[in-house]
Order: sequence, then C-alpha cells, then structure tokens
Amino acid sequence: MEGKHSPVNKLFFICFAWLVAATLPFYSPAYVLLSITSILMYVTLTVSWTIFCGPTGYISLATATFFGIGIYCAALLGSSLPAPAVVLCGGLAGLAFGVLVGLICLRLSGFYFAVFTFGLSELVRHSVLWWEHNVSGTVGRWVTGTSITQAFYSLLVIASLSILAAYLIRRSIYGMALKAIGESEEAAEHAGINVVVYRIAFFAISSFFMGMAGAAMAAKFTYIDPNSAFNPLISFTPVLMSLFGGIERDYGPILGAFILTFISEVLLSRFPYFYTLIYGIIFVVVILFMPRGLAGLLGSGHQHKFMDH
Amino acid sequence: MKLFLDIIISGLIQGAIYGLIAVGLNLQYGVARVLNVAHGEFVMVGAFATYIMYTVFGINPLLSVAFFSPVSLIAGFLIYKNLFQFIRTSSETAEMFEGNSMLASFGLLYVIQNLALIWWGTSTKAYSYLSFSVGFLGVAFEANRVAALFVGVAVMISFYLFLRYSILGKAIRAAAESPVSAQLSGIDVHRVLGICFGLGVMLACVAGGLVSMMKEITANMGFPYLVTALIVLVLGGLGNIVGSFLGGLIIGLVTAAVMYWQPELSLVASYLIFTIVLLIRPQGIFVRQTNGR
Amino acid sequence: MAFLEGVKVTKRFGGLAAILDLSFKIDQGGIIGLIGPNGAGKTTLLNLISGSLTPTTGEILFKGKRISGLRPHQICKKGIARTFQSVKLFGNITVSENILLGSVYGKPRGLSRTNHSTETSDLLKFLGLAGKRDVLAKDLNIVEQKFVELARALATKPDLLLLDELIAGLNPSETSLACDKIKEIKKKGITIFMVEHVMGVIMSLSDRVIVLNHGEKIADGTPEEISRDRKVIETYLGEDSEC
Amino acid sequence: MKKDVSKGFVNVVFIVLGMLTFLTMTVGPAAAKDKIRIGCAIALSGMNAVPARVSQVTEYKLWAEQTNAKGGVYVKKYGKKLAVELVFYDDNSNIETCTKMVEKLIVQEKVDLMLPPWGTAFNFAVAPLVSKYGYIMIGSTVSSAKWKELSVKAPYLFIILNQPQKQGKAVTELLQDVGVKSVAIVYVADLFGLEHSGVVAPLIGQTSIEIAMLKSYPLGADDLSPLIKRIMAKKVDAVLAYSYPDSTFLLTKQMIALNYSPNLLFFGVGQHYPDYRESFGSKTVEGIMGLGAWNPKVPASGARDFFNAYVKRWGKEPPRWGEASSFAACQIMEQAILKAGTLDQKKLRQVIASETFPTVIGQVKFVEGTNPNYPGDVGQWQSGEYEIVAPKIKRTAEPIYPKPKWPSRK
Repeated sequence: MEGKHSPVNKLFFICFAWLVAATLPFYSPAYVLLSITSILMYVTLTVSWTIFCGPTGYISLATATFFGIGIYCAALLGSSLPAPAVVLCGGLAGLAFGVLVGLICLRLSGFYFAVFTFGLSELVRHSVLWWEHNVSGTVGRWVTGTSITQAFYSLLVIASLSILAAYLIRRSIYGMALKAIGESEEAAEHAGINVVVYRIAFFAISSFFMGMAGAAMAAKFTYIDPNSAFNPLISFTPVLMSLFGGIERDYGPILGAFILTFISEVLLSRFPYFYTLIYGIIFVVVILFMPRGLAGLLGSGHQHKFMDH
Repeated sequence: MKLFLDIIISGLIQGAIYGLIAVGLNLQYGVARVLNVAHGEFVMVGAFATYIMYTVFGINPLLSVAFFSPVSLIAGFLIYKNLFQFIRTSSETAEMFEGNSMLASFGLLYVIQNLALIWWGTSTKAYSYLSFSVGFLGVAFEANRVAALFVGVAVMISFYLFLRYSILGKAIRAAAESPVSAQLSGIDVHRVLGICFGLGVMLACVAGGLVSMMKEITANMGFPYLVTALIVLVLGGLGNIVGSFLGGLIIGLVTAAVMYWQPELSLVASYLIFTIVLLIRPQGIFVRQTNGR
Repeated sequence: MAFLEGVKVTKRFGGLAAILDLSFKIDQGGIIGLIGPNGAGKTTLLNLISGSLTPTTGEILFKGKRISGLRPHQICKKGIARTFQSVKLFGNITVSENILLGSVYGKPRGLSRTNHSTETSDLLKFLGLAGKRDVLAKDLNIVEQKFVELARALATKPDLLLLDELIAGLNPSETSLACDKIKEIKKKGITIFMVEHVMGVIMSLSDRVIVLNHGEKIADGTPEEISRDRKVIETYLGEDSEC
Repeated sequence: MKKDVSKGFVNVVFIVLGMLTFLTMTVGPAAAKDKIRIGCAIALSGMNAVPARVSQVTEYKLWAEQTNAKGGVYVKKYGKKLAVELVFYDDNSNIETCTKMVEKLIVQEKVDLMLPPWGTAFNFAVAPLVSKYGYIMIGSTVSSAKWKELSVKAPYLFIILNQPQKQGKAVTELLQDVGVKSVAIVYVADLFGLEHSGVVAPLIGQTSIEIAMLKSYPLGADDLSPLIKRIMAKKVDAVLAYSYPDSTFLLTKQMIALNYSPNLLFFGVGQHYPDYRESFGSKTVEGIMGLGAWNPKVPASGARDFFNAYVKRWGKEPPRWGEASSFAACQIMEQAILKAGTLDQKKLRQVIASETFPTVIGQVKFVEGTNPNYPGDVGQWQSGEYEIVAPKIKRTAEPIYPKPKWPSRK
C-alpha cells in the first residue's frame, strides 16, 4: 500500500544510511562518532523498549535494570572474554532476567505494571548494593575500557538488530497478537493466543537488547557502582523518547531517541545552566502542538495493515 | 513493648507524610488521569516556602502550611486549566491523554527543578521548630514530628469528610467513577478535575511544609518523594483515597521497623513489601477483588 | 462418549456457590440454549467451559478429554470458541485483523498465510462485514462489533461455539439476521451453546434448552417441554419480570 | 495518504542530516591564541547538582574571575598574558553523559585544560579518558582508597583531597587523644561511607577503644531516629557518622530533638557547610566535628583572601573542606603554566608531579598523584569557625571535649 516505488526507495535509503553509518569511523571527526554512539545507545534502548511496550501499551520502567545488568556483566567478564562475547553475555543476562521479571509481572497491567516494574528495578538496585557490600565486600568495580570505534560498532550492530527485530515483530502476526494482548488479555487468550508465553517472550526479547546495550556501553563508565549502573532515570528515558517521537510509527521511537539525545547534547553543552529548563519547555510545547509526537506531525494518521503485506 | 510503641509511632509519623503525598498523587492520577511526575517538586516548593516564611518572617510553619494550602490549590488549578485541560482536549483517546499528560508533567518537573536550582542552587537548609522531645508512655519522640503526625491525620480526616459529605466532594467522586456520566448530570468536569489536580498540589505542598520541619531542604529533595508516592499509590489501590493513606502508613511502619533491626535494608524492605503485596494482590491491598478479573 | 460433559461441577466464589453440583451432557450438533434468571450462573458456566474459570470441584470433559484446568488458549485450540456478554474486541486493530488473529491462533490446521487471509475474507463476507474490513474495530457500532466478535470466534474453527447474549440489544431486523446466521453456523456442523435472555429467540432456535437457577439445573429438554415445565414457570414468574 | 507517508519520511531524512551537520560544526580554536580555554563537565542538574555547584563550580568561577582581573595567566610560549575562559558542560548527574561531555570538550571544543567532574565515581570514570587524551586533571572531590589501582590507568590524574587512609588514622588518633572509651560508627551505604568506615573501623579496633556499634543506613532515609535511639542505648562516648549532607542534617536535627548529645559527634560531609552552622546556630553546632577541614586560619598564603573574595562574590561563606582545594587546583594549574611556559600537557604534568605549589590549602606537593599534606583531616565548630583539630600538628585550635550539650530551647 505504500505505493509501487516507495518500499524500494525506502530500502535503498536504509541501506545507504547504514553504509554511511558503518563507514563513519573512517572519515568522521571523533566527536561525531561519540555523539552517534550515544545516540545509538538511546535508539537501542528506546526501540527495544517499544518491542514489548509499543503494541501492548504496558509501560515498563525496568529498563535501568536490564541496562545495569549488562553493565555489570561487562564488569565481571570484561577482562576474561573478547568484547563480542561480553556483549552477548550481557544480552543473555538481560534475557534471563527479562524472563524472570516478565514472569513476576504476569498478573499486572496498566499503571500497576508501570509502577511495579519501577519498584522492582529499585529493589534490584538496592539488592545489588547490599550484595556488593556484604557479600563481595566492595562497592565499585572496574570496567575494562574499549575504544570509541569498538563501542560504536558494537552499538551500531545492536541498534540495527533491535530496529530490525522491532520492525519484523511489528509487521508480523506476533506484533498484532501483542496489540491484542494489550487491548484485552482475556479476549486474546480466548482467541487462542498464549498470553503468558507471549508476554514473557517479548518482554525478554526487549530486555535482551537492553542488556547488550548495557554491556556495550559499560566501557564508558570505567568505574561502576550500583547507583550509577542502575540509574533510575534510564528507565524513564525510553518512555519519554518513544512518546516524544510518536509511538504509532516504526521510525517514531528512532526519531525520538535521535532528536532528544541530540537536543540534550546541544543544551548540555550550549546552555549548561538551563538544560532542564529548556528541555522541559520543549516537552510541554511538543505536547501542546504535536499531541501525536513528532512522527504524528510528519505524516497523517497512517495505520499498519498486516493484511496487505 | 516500648520498642514496639516506638516503631509504631515513628512509622506512623513518616507514613502520614507519605500518605499525604500519595493521596495527592491519587487525586491527580486516580481522578484527573494526570500522572504528575512533578508531584515531588511541589513537596520541595512547599518545603522552601515554609522555610522562607519561618526564617525571614518568623511565621509559625504550621500557620504557613495553612496559609499556603489555598495558594497552592489555586496554583494547581491554574496549571491544570492552562496546561492539562488543553492536552485533554487535543488528545483523541484516554490513553493518549495519559501519555501526553505524563510527558508534559515531565516537562513541568524539569522546569521546576531548574528554577529551584537557579534560586536555591547551592543551599542546603534547615531550621529548628518544636525541636525538643515529648515523652509518651516512656518513649521520646520529636515534637515537630508528632505535630506533623497530628496535622497529617487532621488533614486526612477533614479531607475524607470533605470528599464524603460536601457537594464538591461528591462531584469529585462522581467524576472519578465516570467522567461522562458526571458530565451528563450537569457537573463541570473540567472544573472538578482542575480542583482535583489543585488539591493534589495542595497536599504535596502541605506535606512539604511538614517535611521542612523534620528534614533538610534542598533543590533536589523532591524526586524521592515521587517514587515513594507512586509505590504507596499502587499499594493502596488506584482511586482509593483511604487506601493511599493506609498504604503510606504501611510503608512508613515497615521502614521504621527495619530501620531498627537492619537499617541498611530499610529501603530494600519497603520495595520488597511492595513487590510481594503486588504479587499477591495485583490491584493493591485495599481494592476489593472482583470475580474473574 | 458425550461431546461436552460436565461432571458434578461446582464453582464457589468465596463461600457462595455460583454453580452447584451441576452435571450435564451435550451431544454434537444442534443448538443448545441456556437460560435462567439473573445470577443463575449462566455466564459462570460459559466461563468454566471456556477456561476463564476453573471449577472448584468436578470436571468438564470435551470429546471425552478433561478440559477443566486447561488455560483458555489451550481450550480454544481444542475447538471451543466463545463470545462475551460485553463485547471484547481488539479495538485498535482493524476488523480483518481481529478475525485473522482468531484464524491464526485458533485450532491448528496447518494453513498457510494466504489460506488464513482467504478464510478471513470468507468470514467477513459471511457476516456482511466485507465493507468494513479496514475499519478499526473500535469505530464500529455495537451491532457490528458483536458480529466481528462472532467472526473472530468462528475464525478459530471451533467445534463448539459458546455465545453469551449475542442477541441482547439488537433490534428486530438485526435479531432475525443474527438468527439466520446462527442457523447457518449450525448447518456447518458447529455445535452452539448459547446463553440468551430473549426467550422467543431461544425457543425458536434451540433444539434443546437447559434451565439454571441458583447454579443448579432445574430443567432440561426440548423447548416445548421447557415451556410447560412447572418449575421453570415458577422460577420466572416468581423472580424475574424480564420475559 | 501515500504522499504523506513518503513526505514524512523525507522530512525525517532532512532532520537527521541537519542534525549531523550541526554535530560536525566545530567551534574550533581561534588562530591567534588569546585565551586559555578550560573545560569542565560537571553536574549542573540532576541529583548531584547541589554539591557540585557548592564544591566546585563557585570556586572555579571565582578563580577565573580573579585571574582575568589580573589580566590572565602569562604563557611564555605566546609571550603574553592569556585570559582564561571556563567552558562548563552539564553532565546531568549521569556518568555516561559525563564521559561523553568530557570527550566532547576535548575533541570538539579543543579546550586547553580540563577540570574534573564532581564525585569519586565520576572522577574515576573520566580519569582514564582524559589521560588517554593526555590532559591533566586535578580532582578535588575524590575520596577513595582505590585511586592506587587507577593511577596506572590514569597517570594524568592528581588527587588533591585528603584520602580515607590518612583521615582514618587522624580520626583514630584524635579519639585516643581526647580519651574516648567507646564509639558507635554509622555510615551511609554508598562508596563514600563504605570506604571510610572500612578504613576507620579496623584502625580503631587496634586501639583500646571499644566499637559498640557498626551499622550502615541507606542513602535517602527519611527518619533516622530508630538508629539514634539504638546508639543512645549503647551509651557511647563518641558517635562517628560517615554521612552525606542529607543525613548529616537529619541526624543533627533528630539528635537535638531527642536531646542526645554524645561527648564527641562527628559527621562525614555537610557539617562543614556554613549553611549547616546557620541552619542550627553557632551555639548548637559548637563542638561538632567532621571529616576533612580547611579554614581561613590555615598557614597558607592567600587563604584569608580566598575566604573574603568568596564571601564578596557569592554572598556567603565558602564551605570548609574540599572547596578550598577546588580553588587550589586552579592555582596549581596556573602556577604550572607559569613555570612550564606552555600549555603542553606533558610538560604541565611533569611540573605538577615534581614541583611544590603554594596554594590556599598550603604547600602542595603531589606524591604518587595524591596530596599527602592536606591542611586538615578533622574539623570542629568552635565559636562559629570550623577549626582544624586533627592531625595534631596542624591544629588551628585545641579540640573541645566533651562537646557542649545542646543549648536549651523553649
């Protein structure tokens, strides 16, 4: 339905953009690489968050937990394993924990789900703090550093994979099933959808990418403690970014992450004393004038239609 | 026995504060559907206002709390009228309004925080009011905390009576249950929801004023109160005003009790209680579960 | 072996029994009506059969196999579909997508994607919804929504279809349309177990009627038998003015 | 609809391209060197904003203004005085942002010098990075025994603040000196509290002083009266609380209200703020001790001047610990530039590592990257001034022991 040429054009553009990105380290100044790496991290977090939370409409505030677990994985394994293995381990740890959290949250939906996941991630933060203090006998840990280029490539791969996964899931029957679950778990169950398995599986998949992002970004932290690794603000970021970008489109969350990270960076460096003031005003203005987020402004209220693919 | 009394009373004191803040959030989210993440910032504003009134003008904190109540109510009402009502009309669905109003309140949070940093940036303040202990059955309590408990409970009781028996209170409850049918029965829903939001801000400011007697005051003191309020809100059940207050007391009691045995775990314990309660009763403690779902 | 069989089924909520020691047998084919005054336990019985609820004691067998204790999606895959008293559609996806979900996740038949799409289109046509296929389900009127829900249930290819007050709230012409459709569904070999308040419809459609009161079966027989049953008349005249 | 979709997509492409262009835009150093640009990515917003602004930002700004009032810093290489320009970035109290901002300052702003962020974890995160780019950094809010492990990764990091090991020793000696028999130690469950209590507890354990209690409490507790009541029950002479400003204020308030006044009361951070003294009154804080100390009476050139200038500039007194060392760090950089005659970081590092610098915190000579000669390890409020009472040789006043009881109130 996008017309005969449009999908091809899009594909061409995406390949082109990816190629430009992949070759970035060869010609771009170091700081662009730096900014893009950070943007890619937020893109990953936001897009992977939307894998589960987008279609179901359940707002998870446990992102910091999976991200932090990835970071801790890198801190524990960083010196003994090669970088890609560390990132994968971070992802798997995120996945495993995602299954656990998904299982615990099964009976919850809506606002209760949101606050519960937040409470859970605070519980994890305090528990790790307690564990590190009383069992490991330490609080801070060193993370083995990597170069910008390496961090950039791992995040490029992770971000691309998460975008691809989000796209495929969204366009598949699974995405539709998740939407159905978000609308009415009971009806979905009676239509033959295994709600338990779907909820856990897709929550875990999004945690997988968050864990990988954490492991890949860990090098940026150098020295971690539970308070910095499980920073509760990380949990809110994907929510803000995807709502800001517009959750109804594939590219909404990407756009939101891209633009908000970019705006932050500009404000943090150009208006350091008024960062949150301006940031806050931008939020309010965007909400007042673009209630559908940025993506809503850029195109009309187009809906995905599975039947036509 | 003394220990028991001690834990109960100090738990109740802290719990009453949490309860007040959570009830405020409950009015804003449970009734007006605005998940106001800037709620904690109003606690901070209330605390600073009370501090300034006391140190600059020598006004009794409890008096300034009484004075600030209507002021903050009006301020909250205006915020709703000028910001959230606009969002409500521009949003197509209830979910969209919830998402957008949360985003806007994040904006509010950022703006208030930055202004506070500009005004009070480097200050950590405290003042002494009723800073002596009172004995009760052989246990010593801080007078200002006991006063806070009395004020907190008094505010809650009058609030409850207001909701239950006044016409406006009935309108609020009607709007909470079904905005549409409330509108049909001739209630100006926007005005009622605006008042709910204003009342939420008021309760946060009152709690802030009380907190200022017991704690230090800084520009970034607000956020933790939001977190606690969210947890208490869920514990007590959305839309359940009494539940929120009781939920606050529970969290206060748990924290106080664990603070005696294993202080390091006091926060872990409150989160743990929250997690366990929600696992057993997914709709909060004080909500009657319906058949099926 | 009965098609659907309940053996001493009891369901309690707290201390109250919504269904008490209920045994029943239903054979394949035909339309079975389930009636009873408000609070008789009709919807509870549907919930027990479809897996929303598990019996406190007793068991339910479908094609000779125990289904009580299974989760709803498992029961759906075994060939039992249902509609809800208050419509539960997936409002933010289109009509055809609603039905497609039922088709894909219903009883497994090893169909390809195209077959599911064809099936969906057929059902849309069957229920006269072809023009609304790309409309969001929440934008339909309540009658259309009931039909979409019915289509979604049919899309799961059930052998047993549980209808919870499908007719309630329909005007006479819509009611007769719905009755025609139900008859057609019956012709396809699907057994229908329907709860209904509209007595005329039940009596004209059903091959057999079960009457519940306070969670117990007070009558069971053909519509003619039921309409002459003293107990039934007493129950309805004594407690309910609805008919 | 088709048109809208592709139009939206094109718009997105343009936005992204525009942003990339903006990112690549660089301010770049002016061709003729006329000023020294000093970068600092620090918490101007977020949860660390308050302490970061008190302990570093105000001091750095004061130094820059003073230096520019003198016409700047003479750099031999350019044969003239260069004005200094502080480039502050906000890190939003987020480590990931902080490292990004630091790197941006270095590679995009191409600043000449770097100033550190606030807090131990942030300094540790940033140190290897700035060292990689070969920038010196003098941390004034770093306090951790782990710096030794770090010095390998970050040879360009200097720590000017006193460190737990030394302070623990000073505290222990002070306790022995005044004749404390028993002590209760409580600490905030965080890097800071854990490290300091981890050092001081074993040291006290080696003496005849009895440790009646050793407990931690969580960051952000709202009511510490249960803890205080437990301490009261132990009837100890001294209470050591390795606390952050929030719990320092809270503990003080609750101890006053509960009328618990141990013979020796010692806090971690926050008691050294003038805000603390003003909040409770000079009479009330009389005799309260705390970790780390500096005051205008220390034998250092310019200490009093710094104090006065700070009061004049900010309308309030400077806090009495690491704040002076933030200022001193700037003085050291200034002197190092004078001595090296260049902005070349390698040479600066050599100078800083080997020379001795007179500063507002006294003579600073770095040994293995840290400053062993901090003016005070323990301070005590006495008649409105935060006197240094340990180590013994650096005392600006004799310690008051026992601490006076709380003044009576209505």
